[in-house]
Amino acid sequence: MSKQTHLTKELDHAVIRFAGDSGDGMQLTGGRFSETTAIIGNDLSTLPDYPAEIRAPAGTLAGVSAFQLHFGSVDIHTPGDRPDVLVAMNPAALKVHIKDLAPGGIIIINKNAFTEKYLKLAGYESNPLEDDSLIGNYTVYPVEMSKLVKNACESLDVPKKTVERTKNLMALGILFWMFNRPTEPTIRWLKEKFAKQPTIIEANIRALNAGYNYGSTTRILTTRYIVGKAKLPSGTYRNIHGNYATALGFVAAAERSGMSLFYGGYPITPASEILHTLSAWKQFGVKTFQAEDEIAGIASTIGAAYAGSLAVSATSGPGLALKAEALGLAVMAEIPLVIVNVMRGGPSTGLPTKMEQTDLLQALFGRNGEAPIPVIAAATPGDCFYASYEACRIAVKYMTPVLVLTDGYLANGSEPWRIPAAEDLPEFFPNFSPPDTGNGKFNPVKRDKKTQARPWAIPGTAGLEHRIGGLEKNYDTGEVCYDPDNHMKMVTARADRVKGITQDIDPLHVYGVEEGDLLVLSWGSTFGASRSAVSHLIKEEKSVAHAHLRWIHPLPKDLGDILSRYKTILIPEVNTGQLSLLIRATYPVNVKGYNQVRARPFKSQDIIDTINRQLD
Amino acid sequence: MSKQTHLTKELDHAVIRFAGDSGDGMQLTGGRFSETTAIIGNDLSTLPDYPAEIRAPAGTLAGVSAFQLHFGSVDIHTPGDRPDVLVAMNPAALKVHIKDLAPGGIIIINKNAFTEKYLKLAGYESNPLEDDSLIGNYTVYPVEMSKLVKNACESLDVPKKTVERTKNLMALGILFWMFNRPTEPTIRWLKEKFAKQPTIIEANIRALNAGYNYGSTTRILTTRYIVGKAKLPSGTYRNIHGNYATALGFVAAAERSGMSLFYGGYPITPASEILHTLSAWKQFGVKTFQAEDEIAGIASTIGAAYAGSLAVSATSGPGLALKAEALGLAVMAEIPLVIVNVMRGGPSTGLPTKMEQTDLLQALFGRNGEAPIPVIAAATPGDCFYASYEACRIAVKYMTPVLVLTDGYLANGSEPWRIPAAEDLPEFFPNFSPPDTGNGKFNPVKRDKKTQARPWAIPGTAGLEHRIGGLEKNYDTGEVCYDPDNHMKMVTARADRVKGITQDIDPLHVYGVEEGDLLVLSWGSTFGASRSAVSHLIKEEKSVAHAHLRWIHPLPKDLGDILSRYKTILIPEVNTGQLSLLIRATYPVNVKGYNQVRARPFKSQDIIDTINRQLD
Amino acid sequence: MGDKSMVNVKKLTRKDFSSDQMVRWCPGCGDYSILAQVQKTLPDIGVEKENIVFVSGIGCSSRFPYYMNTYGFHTIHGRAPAIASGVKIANPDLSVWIVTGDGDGLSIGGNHTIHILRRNIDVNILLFNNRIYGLTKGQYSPTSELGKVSKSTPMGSLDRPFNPPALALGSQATFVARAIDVDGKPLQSMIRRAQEHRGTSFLEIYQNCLIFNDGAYSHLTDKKTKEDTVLHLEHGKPMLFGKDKKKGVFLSKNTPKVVEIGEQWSESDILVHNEKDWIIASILSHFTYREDLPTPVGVLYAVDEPVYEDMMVDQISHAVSQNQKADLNSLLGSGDTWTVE
Amino acid sequence: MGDKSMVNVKKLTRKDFSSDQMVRWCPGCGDYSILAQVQKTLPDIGVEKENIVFVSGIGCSSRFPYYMNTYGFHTIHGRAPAIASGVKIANPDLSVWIVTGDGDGLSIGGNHTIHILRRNIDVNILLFNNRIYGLTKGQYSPTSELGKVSKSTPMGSLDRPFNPPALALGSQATFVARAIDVDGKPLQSMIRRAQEHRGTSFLEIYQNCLIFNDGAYSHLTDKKTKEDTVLHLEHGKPMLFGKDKKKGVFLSKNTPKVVEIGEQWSESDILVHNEKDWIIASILSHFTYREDLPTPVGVLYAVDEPVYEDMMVDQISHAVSQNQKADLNSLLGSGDTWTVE
Ligand SMILES: Cc1ncc(C[n+]2csc(CCOP(=O)(O)OP(=O)(O)O)c2C)c(N)n1
Ligand SMILES: Cc1ncc(C[n+]2csc(CCOP(=O)(O)OP(=O)(O)O)c2C)c(N)n1
Ligand code: SF4
Ligand code: SF4
Ligand SMILES: [Mg+2]
Ligand SMILES: [Mg+2]
Repeated sequence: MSKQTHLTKELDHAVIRFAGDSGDGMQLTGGRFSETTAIIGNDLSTLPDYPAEIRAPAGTLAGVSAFQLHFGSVDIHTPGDRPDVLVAMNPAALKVHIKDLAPGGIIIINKNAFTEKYLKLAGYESNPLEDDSLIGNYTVYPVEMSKLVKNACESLDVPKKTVERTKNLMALGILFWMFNRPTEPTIRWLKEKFAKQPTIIEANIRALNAGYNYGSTTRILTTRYIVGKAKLPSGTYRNIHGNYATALGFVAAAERSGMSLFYGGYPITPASEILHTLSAWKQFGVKTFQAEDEIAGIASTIGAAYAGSLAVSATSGPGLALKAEALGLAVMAEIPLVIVNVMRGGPSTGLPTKMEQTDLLQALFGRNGEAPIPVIAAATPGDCFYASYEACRIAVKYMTPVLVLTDGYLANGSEPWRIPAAEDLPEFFPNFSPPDTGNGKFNPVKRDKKTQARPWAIPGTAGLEHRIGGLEKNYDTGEVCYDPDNHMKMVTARADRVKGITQDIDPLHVYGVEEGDLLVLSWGSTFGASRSAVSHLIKEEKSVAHAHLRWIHPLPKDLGDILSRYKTILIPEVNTGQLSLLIRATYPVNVKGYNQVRARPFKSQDIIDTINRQLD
Repeated sequence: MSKQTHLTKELDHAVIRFAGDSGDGMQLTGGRFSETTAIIGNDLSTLPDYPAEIRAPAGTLAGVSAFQLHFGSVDIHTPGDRPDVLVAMNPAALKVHIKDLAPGGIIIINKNAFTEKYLKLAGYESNPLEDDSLIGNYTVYPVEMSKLVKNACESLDVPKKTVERTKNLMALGILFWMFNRPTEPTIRWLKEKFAKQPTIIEANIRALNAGYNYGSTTRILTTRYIVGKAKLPSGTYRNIHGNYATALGFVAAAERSGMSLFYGGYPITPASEILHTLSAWKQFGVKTFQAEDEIAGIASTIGAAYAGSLAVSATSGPGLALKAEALGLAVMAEIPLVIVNVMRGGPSTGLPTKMEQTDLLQALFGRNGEAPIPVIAAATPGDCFYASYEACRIAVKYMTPVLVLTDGYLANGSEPWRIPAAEDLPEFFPNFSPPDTGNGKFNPVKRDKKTQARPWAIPGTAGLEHRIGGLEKNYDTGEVCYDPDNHMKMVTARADRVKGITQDIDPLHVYGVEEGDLLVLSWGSTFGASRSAVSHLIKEEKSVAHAHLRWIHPLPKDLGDILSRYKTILIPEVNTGQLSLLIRATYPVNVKGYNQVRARPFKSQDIIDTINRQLD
Repeated sequence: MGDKSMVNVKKLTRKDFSSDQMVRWCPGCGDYSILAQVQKTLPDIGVEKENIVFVSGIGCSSRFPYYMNTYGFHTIHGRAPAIASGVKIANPDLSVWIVTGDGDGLSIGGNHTIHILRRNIDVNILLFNNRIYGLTKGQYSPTSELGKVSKSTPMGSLDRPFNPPALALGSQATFVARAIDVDGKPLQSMIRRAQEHRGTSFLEIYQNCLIFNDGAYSHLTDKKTKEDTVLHLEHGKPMLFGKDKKKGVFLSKNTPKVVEIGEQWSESDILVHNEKDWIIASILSHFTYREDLPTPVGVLYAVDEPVYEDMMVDQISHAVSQNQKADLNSLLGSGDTWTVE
Repeated sequence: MGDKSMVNVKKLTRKDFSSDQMVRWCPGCGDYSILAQVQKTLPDIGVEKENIVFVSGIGCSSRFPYYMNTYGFHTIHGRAPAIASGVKIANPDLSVWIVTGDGDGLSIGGNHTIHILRRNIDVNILLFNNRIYGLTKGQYSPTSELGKVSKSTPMGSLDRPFNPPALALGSQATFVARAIDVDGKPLQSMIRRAQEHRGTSFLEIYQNCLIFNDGAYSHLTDKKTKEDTVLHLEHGKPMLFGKDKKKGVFLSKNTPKVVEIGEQWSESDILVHNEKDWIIASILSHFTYREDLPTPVGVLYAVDEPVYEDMMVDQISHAVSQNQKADLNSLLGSGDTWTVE
């Protein structure tokens, strides 16, 4: 059979979702598809979605793990509203995900998993491959994946279990064929990953090829899709995940500032990969300290910063709550450090593997006393790099702790990322005080005129011996002081120093009409869906615009002015209205909140609908 | 000499301040004056002010401890703006406190302490009793207290040190004479307190009498003051401190609801007395558990509540920060408990023995995820009783954690308190589920229609075995559930249950004009200064009013309506504008914040001036 | 447990203790076997199931309460001992069990663990020690061996591990025992002993995490080696182990070593176990991680000491008996009062 | 301490280590005497004062850093060990000292204390044990004796106290010692030993709080009794004490008891101290709170074990040497990349 027997269709963009058991390797499959897609020049955005359990019993609804990917030749800002193609490795995966599929979408199924046992576990009364629940509504391709990989690996000396496990590569091969993607990068990757297990490599390659060939040699799949290169700005790109980008931002900040990087933290989903990533970069002198808990995590970070390191930590909601008291100490003692909070579904343990934007007010106010801390939020997986980098720069320049907000979606999601040159990253330097050989008494609070930062007098520097702590201190001398007027002065000084950071913040960029009916004001990962929605409506010539906040404390200087130019400010948030509260309290504008707390990112269609409702 | 040689002056109210070394017993002296003053029927308000150190070296500025008392025949709402009489037991005390004295005020001084050494320690270059710094500006009475008590106790077999220590009783005696107060209650108290040390009793009584006689027999003090009884509502009264009142409120709630009281907490200034007080009430079956830290404090409280106790805890700012994560669990698992936060100066360790109102936003938002918790704030020392009582009632009725905010001033301050009859306190009962002997599966989330409270199914009840936890749960079954729509439903349900408490909240009371130019909106201990200020201006026929918020979350239903009737809403807070932020974000009204963070309560004059500036 | 609950209990079976929740551990996880042993043992302890409470923190192990048809509370990371303390003090009649992991109970929850041991509150701690963080996917834990290669320590961990029995003994524990997940009978008997002990019982259970730390205890569970590596402790009995019990522990100047019973050494040279001897327990605790010594399993230490909640109940009864007429109105009106007409 | 700081130090005096801050403890507090001994000892340890950091938590004792003319950080309650860990790991050349109290270090900070001991980070912990909460005005602490009447326990406390050396040993400590506030010379020598030890040094200092717990150690400091109650430990020497050293510690079947040297017992029967023997140290730790045994003072235990930050430095050097060309641009551009023109 020749290639011509298949139809070829060109697409702007497509959304695919891989779903299967936790043990089926769906995250890996999605990851490989993403990498390949990135390399061939599509723009893309991904959304992994896995259960809180490590490996719930096979075949159960609770055990389903999924990975969604949106890619295109056009600008991609979100992982996609609904999949066009669903890969379902078992009945449970089909059951959980079918409802999200676009009408008429394609379903690729591992037919061998549709046994009576698994159907029952998934709660199917009859086999959907046999009854009429799918037919007509979707294009279904049942593939005997388990059987086909068994055939492919027949001659190989590998255990049955291993063979069975390669079926995800089979599925990947089918999709590669379907979307015209090369298999080589994956083959290369397999060879690296399993360098010491050649038979494993071989089995996986065979499964991958079996899948690809299944597409090309059978007539079952009728259509191939072409998704052209995206028109990205020129440069060298890589596909980057949010947590990796965060870690990279820290190392970059350390390298650029000539400081030594210290990470002190405690593992917590979905932030742990930041620790994992940094712990593998010892060649950059990175010191990672896995503490006994989050309190020790931030405490060690405070200690390392006090001693002159670029000190950072990462955690998620419950961990940030535990760090609250120590963050207050960092404020009081004016310790430069950066804490990343990868937000997840709450409250309490909540939905630990899902995303949410519900920690904004905690970040702003979750401490005793008046304890202002700058807060920056990353917009996309790649922006995690710049947010963590900028947080380091501000922390060191203003001698203050800084909080970076990302979330589970940004952390695990990925996008093509234009690799910056180290030289293009803004330089900065720690303001270490030089040794003092005279015998004058060192003043630990002699502040920088412009930034109001205290000098960073690190232990080991002769002549600068001094004492700091968590008690209120005299404005002029830094000594412990309980005087009421001095306290007021210090409360104001701490607030002003943080407000002063506005001098370092880029003015807000407005996308769309300069004044008009409605401005969507987003923060954090809501960026993508908001930008997609607004760009869609701009094409329809609606009077709308989009502005995105990276710094939430302090707010950019020009924000009030910009907000005043629109009749309505729409703030979409995956919380009950936390930024809305802040904006309402700060500016006399007409704020409408669009709030959905479903522990997953917005669909851009939802935002489009909401804007349209507002404009009516 | 007969009484007639002294002038007698009638006063509406007077403010006195005792100041001396930490070891001089100023808190005790002030306390005795307050109790006596209460008993004879004045209204009063007190403000103890002691250093963070236990006993800083004698004679130093850091070691000065003070106690201020405002009493009168009129309504007293604050401890007074500036003292009319200052008792200064040493130069340091004079130095620290002279600047607050009302012009022309009276200073009573222990002349014997004005030695060269102590003058130097206090930083006096010349003796203020000899130079002209005081003369003319104040009425100064230098009394040789140390010498006089030595004389008085000459024949007694007590160590010199003990005699010297009685000089506070001497000062007290002078003030008792000056303000026409009986010495008997103090004598009675001394006899009880030192029951086992008769010579100590005797020495102190002699010192007290020596002071009283000093007034009556010398001509040095020229004027006696009469402050008549206050026109308080009829009833039996006692003088009550805030922390004691809080503890009493808890026991009352336990007794009235027939529950057993559990307190789990960790000592922290200025909340520790709540633990101390409760630990002495074992006859009421009160169980107090001094935990290893604040986290274990709230954790044990959660455990006790889960097991069916009326479970409470108290802490201060840094401790509340530590409890944040566990409070989230209490929200998620719907555990009824009450946490009191006695606010102190922050951030971090801050000014641990001073007051502040800076934890409001922490109380509202200091947790991960959307974790709404009702927040009530006490207005006066006596109101701490009702606030803690009401918090218990709401916690149990709505199956929710409740936060009570008080502060260091309320905690240590006191006022006359009309003793309620137990029978008049609102009754309430825990909604314990009865045993289930049938074999139906128990549903732990079958909610009360009116309150949306889940049933309280306590361990030990047959047939109700069930599991709860910190993961998101199914709205209908209570089982662990990660479904997006269910999560949204639960987030909303948790918020609505707290909002529903408005049905249980008294409507807001407005004092002053029903609509007009300006409404002062206060919360917490700002009540007193606000009420004084507004009542003063009402007398001047200004168009002003005062409303006080006890519940801050949820806000009372009629608040928006009331606020809309005034041109300006003035919110005085000992923070940088936390309630202001909330009100601005919630109601479209013109909010002006009056914010002073001096770690001490407002003076009513400051509020008067601020109102006047607004009205201009 | 109060005596009260010991009477009038109808005989339950293992099934009565299984909840209707789907067990979500990885197939083959050691937690399954511990669950089975607990469910098998509980019918025999003479406590109605409504009087049993399982409290856990966070971790794979901490999912345990969901699978028990008793009262269960899956709380937050590390805080189970403090929450359980509140439960037990509030209602001393309950049988309170803590299920925790090496991360939950010894890392973030270390302080609560040592403090509950010191207080001797009558609860039973089951510490599932798999020497790894399971739920967060494989970081090293405070019981991972030095040099452990894990997700967070690609070049090997740098901290010396805790020795859980030694830590417990150092925290004034009154009951310290150890068992192995797959050794059903000894595990059952340790569960029973833990329940019987009045005061805090600390039972360390070696548990295999086959996903992130498979084989951590294979030398103790492998048929080929286990007789030579596991020392089953029995009170009053010499510490013999090995095939045909031909090896024994000998104390030479306070230093333990293994000897072979035969010509040079006889049974009478072998150290006799005494559960009540703190020093023997300390010595045994130091066998952990030692390759030249067997791993003790069973009760290392068990003594009677005052129990926290007993004393609290006593204080309250005493206070109540001294203040028969303690009523709310008199408390409200205590101290100096005055009346305004 | 790295070797680096051992050279080229000009001789400082006690005064060089006194800051200009007014000392604010109660007159007569045991903390004064500890401060004096530390200030007297530091000039001799061969470290420049700019390389010395005192980190403390919260409590009366934790005010200590204010009075030292070195670097000082008065942090938050209980967290000093974790903060100090960060300081030391960030800069292993510093001499890092933790000053903490029985509440700060064993109650709220207990977890950080046991974890730093396990990690063996080279810092020196001075635990001022006054068996009370001083700064918060007199609640009982985790080292207060059972039945302690205090502000929060008017009828007596219900929890059995920690035994700090036993807890430290149970936490894998590598150096455990004890001293008494008013016994200047032994205290100085323990400060020196703590500094010399590589790894975490745990020095418990009995300290009198004359306001809230006066006389807690009077039997150990009172001239009339102290010879009979204090056992000064010396490595390699028999454990003798009492007037004329006529009493000694004898181990009878692992059970320590006091015997009189004379007819029945001779010096050779007496247990010889061995700092490197964990079992002896454990036995000694159990003398605490025992009225029939003397209170050991001096070094109970001191062994060399791998030091956390040493290993970290090694790992980094190794990684650096393996990746000579590790530069930021290549890291930024690592992995699969593609170019858009
Ligand atoms: C406050 C907080 N920090 C961190 C976490 C993430 N976390 C969950 S379980 C766990 C460790 C689990 O290890 P262990 O207790 O040994 O249990 P296992 O899964 O091995 O049974 C961690 C770090 C969390 N849930 N909460
Ligand atoms: C988070 C927090 N909880 C509680 C406190 C209150 N607090 C300060 S010091 C202290 C205990 C001090 O006892 P200890 O450590 O023994 O020191 P000492 O004063 O006896 O030297 C407590 C409970 C605090 N400052 N911070
Ligand atoms: S990850 Fe390990 S401990 Fe957790 S369930 Fe799986 S096998 Fe068990
Ligand atoms: S309270 Fe006690 S420990 Fe604190 S300074 Fe005074 S005497 Fe020392
Ligand atoms: Mg584990
Ligand atoms: Mg203490």
